[in-house]
Amino acid sequence: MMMSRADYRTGVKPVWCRGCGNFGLLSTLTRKLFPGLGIPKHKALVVSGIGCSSRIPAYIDTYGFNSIHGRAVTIAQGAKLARPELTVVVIGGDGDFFSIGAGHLPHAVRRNLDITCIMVNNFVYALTKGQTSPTTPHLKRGEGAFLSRQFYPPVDPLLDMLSYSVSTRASFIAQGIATDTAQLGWLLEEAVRHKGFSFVSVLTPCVTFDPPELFDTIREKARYLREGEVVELPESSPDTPWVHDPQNIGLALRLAEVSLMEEPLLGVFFKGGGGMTDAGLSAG
Amino acid sequence: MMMSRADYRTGVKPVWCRGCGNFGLLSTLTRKLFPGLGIPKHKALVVSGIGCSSRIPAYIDTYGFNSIHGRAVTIAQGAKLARPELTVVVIGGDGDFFSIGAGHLPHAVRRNLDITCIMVNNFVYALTKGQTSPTTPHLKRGEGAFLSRQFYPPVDPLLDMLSYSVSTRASFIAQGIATDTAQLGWLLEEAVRHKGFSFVSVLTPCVTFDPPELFDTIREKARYLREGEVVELPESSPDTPWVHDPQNIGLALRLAEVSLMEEPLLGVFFKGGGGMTDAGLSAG
Amino acid sequence: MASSSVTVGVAGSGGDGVVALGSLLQRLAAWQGYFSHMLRFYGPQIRGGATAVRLSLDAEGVSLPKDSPDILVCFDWEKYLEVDREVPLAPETVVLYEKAPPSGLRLPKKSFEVDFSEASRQATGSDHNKNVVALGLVKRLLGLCGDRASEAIQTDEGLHLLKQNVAVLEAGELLLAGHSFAGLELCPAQDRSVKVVLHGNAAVAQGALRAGCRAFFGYPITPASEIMQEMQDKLPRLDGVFVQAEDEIAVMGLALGASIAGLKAMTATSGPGLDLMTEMMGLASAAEVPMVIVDVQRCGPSTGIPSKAEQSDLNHAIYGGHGEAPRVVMAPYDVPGCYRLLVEAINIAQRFQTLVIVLSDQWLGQGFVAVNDAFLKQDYPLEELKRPGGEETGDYRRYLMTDDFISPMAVAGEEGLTYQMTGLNHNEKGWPAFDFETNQQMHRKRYSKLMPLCGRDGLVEVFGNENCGRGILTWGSSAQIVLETVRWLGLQDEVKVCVPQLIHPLPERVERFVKSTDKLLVVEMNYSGQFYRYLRAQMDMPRKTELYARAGGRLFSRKELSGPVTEVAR
Amino acid sequence: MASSSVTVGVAGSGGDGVVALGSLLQRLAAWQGYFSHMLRFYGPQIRGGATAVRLSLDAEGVSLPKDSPDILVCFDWEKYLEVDREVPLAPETVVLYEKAPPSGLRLPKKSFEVDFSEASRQATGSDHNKNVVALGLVKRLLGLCGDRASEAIQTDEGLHLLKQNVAVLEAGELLLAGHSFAGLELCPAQDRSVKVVLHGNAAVAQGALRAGCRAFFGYPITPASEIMQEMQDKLPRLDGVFVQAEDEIAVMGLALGASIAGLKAMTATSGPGLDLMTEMMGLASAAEVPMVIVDVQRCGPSTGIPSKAEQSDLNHAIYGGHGEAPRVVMAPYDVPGCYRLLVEAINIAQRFQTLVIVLSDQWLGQGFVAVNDAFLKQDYPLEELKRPGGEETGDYRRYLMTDDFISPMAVAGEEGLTYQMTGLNHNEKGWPAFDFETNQQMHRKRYSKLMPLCGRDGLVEVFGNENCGRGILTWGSSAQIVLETVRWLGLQDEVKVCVPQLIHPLPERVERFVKSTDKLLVVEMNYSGQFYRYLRAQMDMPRKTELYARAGGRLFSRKELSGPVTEVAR
Ligand SMILES: Cc1ncc(C[n+]2csc(CCOP(=O)(O)OP(=O)(O)O)c2C)c(N)n1
Ligand SMILES: Cc1ncc(C[n+]2csc(CCOP(=O)(O)OP(=O)(O)O)c2C)c(N)n1
Ligand code: SF4
Ligand code: SF4
Ligand SMILES: [Mg+2]
Ligand SMILES: [Mg+2]
Repeated sequence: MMMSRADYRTGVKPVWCRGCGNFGLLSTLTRKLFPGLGIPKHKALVVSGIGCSSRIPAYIDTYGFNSIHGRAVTIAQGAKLARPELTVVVIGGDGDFFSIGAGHLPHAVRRNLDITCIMVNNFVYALTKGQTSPTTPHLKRGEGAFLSRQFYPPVDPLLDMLSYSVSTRASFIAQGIATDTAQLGWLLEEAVRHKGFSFVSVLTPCVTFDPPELFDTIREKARYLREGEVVELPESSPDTPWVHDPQNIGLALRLAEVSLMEEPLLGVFFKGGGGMTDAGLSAG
Repeated sequence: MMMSRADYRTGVKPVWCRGCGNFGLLSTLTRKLFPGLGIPKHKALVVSGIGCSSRIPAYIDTYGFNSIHGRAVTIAQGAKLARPELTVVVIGGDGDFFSIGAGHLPHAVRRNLDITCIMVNNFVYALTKGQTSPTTPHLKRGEGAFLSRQFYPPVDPLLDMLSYSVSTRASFIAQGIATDTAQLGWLLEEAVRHKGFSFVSVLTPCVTFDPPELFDTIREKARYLREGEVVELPESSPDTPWVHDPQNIGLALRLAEVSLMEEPLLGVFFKGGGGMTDAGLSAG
Repeated sequence: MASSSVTVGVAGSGGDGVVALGSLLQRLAAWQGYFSHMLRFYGPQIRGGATAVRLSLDAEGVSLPKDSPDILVCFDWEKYLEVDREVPLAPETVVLYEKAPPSGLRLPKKSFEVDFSEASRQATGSDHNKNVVALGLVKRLLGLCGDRASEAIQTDEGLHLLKQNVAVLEAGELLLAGHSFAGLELCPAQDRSVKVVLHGNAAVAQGALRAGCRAFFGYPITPASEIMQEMQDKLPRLDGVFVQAEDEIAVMGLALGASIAGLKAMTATSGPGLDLMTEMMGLASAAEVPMVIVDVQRCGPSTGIPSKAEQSDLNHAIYGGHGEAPRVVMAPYDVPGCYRLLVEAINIAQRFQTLVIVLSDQWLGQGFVAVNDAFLKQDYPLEELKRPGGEETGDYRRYLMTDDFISPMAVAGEEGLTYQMTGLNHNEKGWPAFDFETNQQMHRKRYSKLMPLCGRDGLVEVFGNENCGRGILTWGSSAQIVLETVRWLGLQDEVKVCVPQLIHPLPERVERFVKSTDKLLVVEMNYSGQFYRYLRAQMDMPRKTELYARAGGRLFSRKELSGPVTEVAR
Repeated sequence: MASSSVTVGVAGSGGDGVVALGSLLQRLAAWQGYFSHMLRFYGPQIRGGATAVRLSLDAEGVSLPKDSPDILVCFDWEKYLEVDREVPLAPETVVLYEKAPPSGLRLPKKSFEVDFSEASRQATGSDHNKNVVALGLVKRLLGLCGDRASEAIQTDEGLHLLKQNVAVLEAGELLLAGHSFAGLELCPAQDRSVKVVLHGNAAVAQGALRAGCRAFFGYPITPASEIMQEMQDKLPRLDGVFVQAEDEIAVMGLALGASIAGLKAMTATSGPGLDLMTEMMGLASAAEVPMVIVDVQRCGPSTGIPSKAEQSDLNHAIYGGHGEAPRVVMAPYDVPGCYRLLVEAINIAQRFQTLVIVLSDQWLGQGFVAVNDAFLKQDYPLEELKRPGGEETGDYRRYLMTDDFISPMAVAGEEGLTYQMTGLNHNEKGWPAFDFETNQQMHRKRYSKLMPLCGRDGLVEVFGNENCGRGILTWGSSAQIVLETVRWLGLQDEVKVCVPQLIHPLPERVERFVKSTDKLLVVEMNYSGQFYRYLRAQMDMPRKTELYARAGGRLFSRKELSGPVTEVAR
């Protein structure tokens, strides 16, 4: 059965602000990812948490569950175990994944089920009107123009996901940007194709609560990672550049140490070997 | 006021099994750490979660709180913020810290308050009678002699703590063993002295639920890390040995990648620079 | 003939400055001594969608906005239709609208198309200030031209937008000059003192600070975040502790930690966050750690409707959590009450070493009122922990059985008084105990210590004719509408109304009230009648007891309640 | 004269093989057709501390161990004194002890010092098997020499320890040969079929599997872990899904995920874990996802006494969680009931697309009984989801309002029926809706769909003379002791006993029972009388209603209950 792009949208009108980066993700999913991989809509399940980004399931005509804050990845795993033939996609915000939901991630990584997590990183708690999130860039009070309420350093989602993956060597970790839907579409396809747990961080502007400088900076400093090509490091880096090899977790750890605010890297950070079979879990 | 060692014990008899590694930790605290640093007992607060190890506050005559499973580190931070002059020590099991409590750790690291966490890693849920914990070594069913119910790879506490610390560069991370109370005492003193968040993993035998081979292996393969000396890597390692420098987080990340079951490293993995002032938090 | 109370509605999209218009009007009027109450409504859009306010201005006291506004300013009919249930038109409503209404919509007689944008453009070159134009017009219609307006505009931070736009305001005042708007003019305010403008969430935060709260931990959640915001702004200057934590479990852990180390600690959240606090609530109760949680209720279950009020967390507040973990449950019913009750809550938490849950709700929390500032200036006695006397040294028993079941409490850091707490069943020393006798004894201690609260008559208010046998029992913000409805129907002598602000443990005064009635009505905004069932579980109710309860999502109106209220008074 | 029921106690330290002795005796007797019930007690030590069992063997049916044992085997008096309240001595108790008692302790007349260790050494060279020696002696005293003993020892996995130790057993049988122990001998079992030995936790797991549960997610917690253990052992062979998760929040998330994808899913926990599940419980209720939670209750609040029973989680089961999230609450009262009720629970969860909470407790869950295996062999009709009919394609409405308020449910993966769930208030399509009308309608749907359960008379048992006006209402495992006490006092004709296994929503049969009494006693093991208050909240109770309630930590005894039971029957 062929699916047209329109097939993947419900009749529900998004509640997002005009210009919100979430529109980019929505169209990447409904126009690229699902039709591109030819996934029939009943074979996909989109699970989200709570946040602006997490409103997305109502707009996608696959099975969907806009669940509760921080727990989407647990629900997704349960569904995948029960029906391995489903393509399971988890969508949530930076708060969802790395604040209230942070405790579920190391365990999801080691279970290594074949699900794909998409973290909509807009560096802010948007739905609740602009509080700092765990990824809000760290600036001392008054030091910078924006987000000055953040007093402790941000968590580093990519580094954390990589460190969780050291034992399994089996995850897929990537970063895209909502404003480049072409690359994002490709990254998401790779992530879904990867047999095992995948995590994609999507840098996403929140036009209402992010200071515009934040995303301007990100877009300006962003560099693409390409397999087999030399990694462009920021000038401040003391490291000697190396050839990007997403199979090498040691190099991936070094990549993840590059500060996002100095140089946001877009591409596949790490792609491990195949995971355990899903059956492993129930054979317990 | 001088404190004798006996001053730090309450009249409560430990409920632990004869031979349990927790006795080693208890005596390290009451005979070495507190008297060694000359901390008056009313100036110390020991907060624990739930588990065999977490029973410890009732045995130590400082302020103590045997709280609930996985949350001790949150209570400890609240108390430290309220009374910065307290020496605050958190004690919990591997389940406490890295299963149910895992979500609190990245945030404790970035807040970087001056508290000391002691994870009693006995590789098992002991109090609940022997279930696998997140640190239980990974063996496929039937592959090894012990703990064969563990189907997914263990989390790696030291690597995780280090990766959380990359942004702050300010934590103290070490590993000791309950059977060497001399080194353990020194490590804990260093940890408490460190101005900022400290995490000490203590390899601890559970004589009731661990297969004896597990701890025999650990003791046999353990190697001490000493600043300025060359790190002894396991034979399987492709790395060229380097001189141990706990100030270097890149080296610390490499150290943490050495598999615990191949070569448990004992010593200070990382010791970052001073943290933010505690005041930073309330200045928010 | 001037009115003592006028209700103004405004509708449009977020970008039209709807809420700003309401706020400015409220503040301007407050400077003239008017009381007011503003309700805000939003459509589903996250930002910039349909928005409305309904605002009462009153010369005599705070009153609720009428069900339909006397004046409606409408910037955008399409958006209006998304929120029309919240600002419905009555035949008498004076409508001031910018663009022609859709064909299907029949407007009241006194409807006027006014080009606010054009007036703004004429005054400033941009239509950004069309809301200020409308404000000018409404101001004139209401006769709000008191001598303090220019002083207000010069000095009030909240009015600084007007400072640069006096010309725009004046342009607005000149519109529709040829028409007469009899009956919209407000009587002079009875008491000309400047009113303070704030919402329940701000009052909660300020009350807590007044009571000496110096540690706040929070996690963002609608509709409670403003409390966290206020604390984040104010605590640092008071040398207090503030952390936005990683989740609500951590929030409670941090707060318990601060409390055992001697700070008066609290948090605020809404339903989903309260759920996550459940296990910690039990720990606070078991270990007898003072703690205050404010729950700003929204529609449940689960995520429900985050931006709308409901009174459906009462069950969880009273009964939530495994085992038996006694706690105190309180509920303010108006904005000054939010302030006063937080002082009470912090006091009670300290005095009784207990968990106190304060139930507010979205409309109480987020609705701005202009009120007399007497409650801010009042003297409030503060309570502190019952302290060890000094003779304990060496054998300090943290959970000593005393006559009033409250044990002297030392806080971490005090010399000579070290002790160990635990959520395990424990003896007087705080050491684990696994026998039935200790378990029963400690349950008795934790329950009995709270019993004196039942005698706190001051925490229960009774309105109306105490001698009549017809009664209404209600709680929280619903009380405001019940009281207004009784007044509106002129039934003050026919029916009395009891509003407990202490709900659990149940005050004796509530029991006496119930016993003194032969016909009773219970009103609350939840589906299952939680308060009603809670009362039934505690005492016998008159045979003729009726319950009026329904889910949230829309405020009660006078019209809605007049049926049941008339019935009980009959 | 042989007895139809004998109670045996054993005490010592963990290393003495106390529990093993009890288990072996229970199994041996089960092969002879005897019913039995074993209670286990531990001191505070994590392992190897004081341990005791009290075990009834009965020729006619399962009965509770008597308050004091008829025979006590004591390996260690010091340890005995840590648990003496659980195995108290009566003047008639026959005591078989190894070492001389401490000077203060006065032993009953028929006390015998027996050197079990020596006998073990003589038979095997080591004193490791002293418990088997004691077993031999007890076996003789009870006259347990049926023809099936050797078959049992050869074939029963649970008796393999005896296989290598037949000589030791026989050595024990020869001890104290010169003494007569009249009255200890058991009558022949009435029904000689071999009894099945299991505890409530095993019965729960097996019942769930029988009902088609194929997904279990758990997190270790005392006293529920055995359910997880059993599921971990059995599910893989049934192609089911099992995960030990990182915490109880994840447990519920995993289970909801499996449920929406079409598996019958469940979990089991105890108080602290149930607290953590609160938010997810609300989600299950709001999104109408079938789910079963078994809560094996222990003493609360907080960590409380993890190893001892209490019935104090009822409030949370019924009322826990913000907003209004209807669910079903059930409680078995005996081990076969655990099995049957899990079949019911899984059925109800599927049929009504609801959350079901099953309340067991520590002694029901961990106490081994030997019972007839009829409940295992019975036929149980299984229920499945109400399915979409096929005509919906294109406009499938997941939350369609139907006559019975239950909407046909598709599961993720089915073609043509995609839909979107949410914990937000939602319309029939499952799409977010923020208006009052939908909120009220969906509350009505979720509450009303469960109402037919109130008519399920089969889920309420009434014992005794239905026509008398004196009644006792009790629930859960307390029912066993209430029933035994009534029998013991010979009051079966004076008082009737009602035991609802469905507790919420409240069955009509309970209401009828209450209405048919003029004097009522409610018995439950918690401090505040949760069930009693729940009943009061729902209906009028007789003026003469008494509550007997206290905290847990010790089982009710016949003696303890005989006062209130006699009083209500009078
Ligand atoms: C338990 C709980 N706590 C708090 C909230 C309130 N809340 C809703 S969304 C959100 C965070 C939103 O931030 P993020 O996850 O980054 O998503 P975004 O809106 O930025 O896409 C919070 C705290 C909630 N719904 N549930
Ligand atoms: C919320 C909650 N879930 C489960 C438990 C049961 N429980 C008690 S201790 C424990 C884990 C013990 O393992 P660990 O933390 O490694 O400590 P150890 O006993 O090994 O020292 C668990 C799951 C609990 N007390 N609370
Ligand atoms: S607030 Fe930000 S994230 Fe939310 S919809 Fe608007 S732009 Fe998007
Ligand atoms: S079970 Fe293990 S960890 Fe617990 S007290 Fe015994 S030896 Fe120690
Ligand atoms: Mg965000
Ligand atoms: Mg452990």
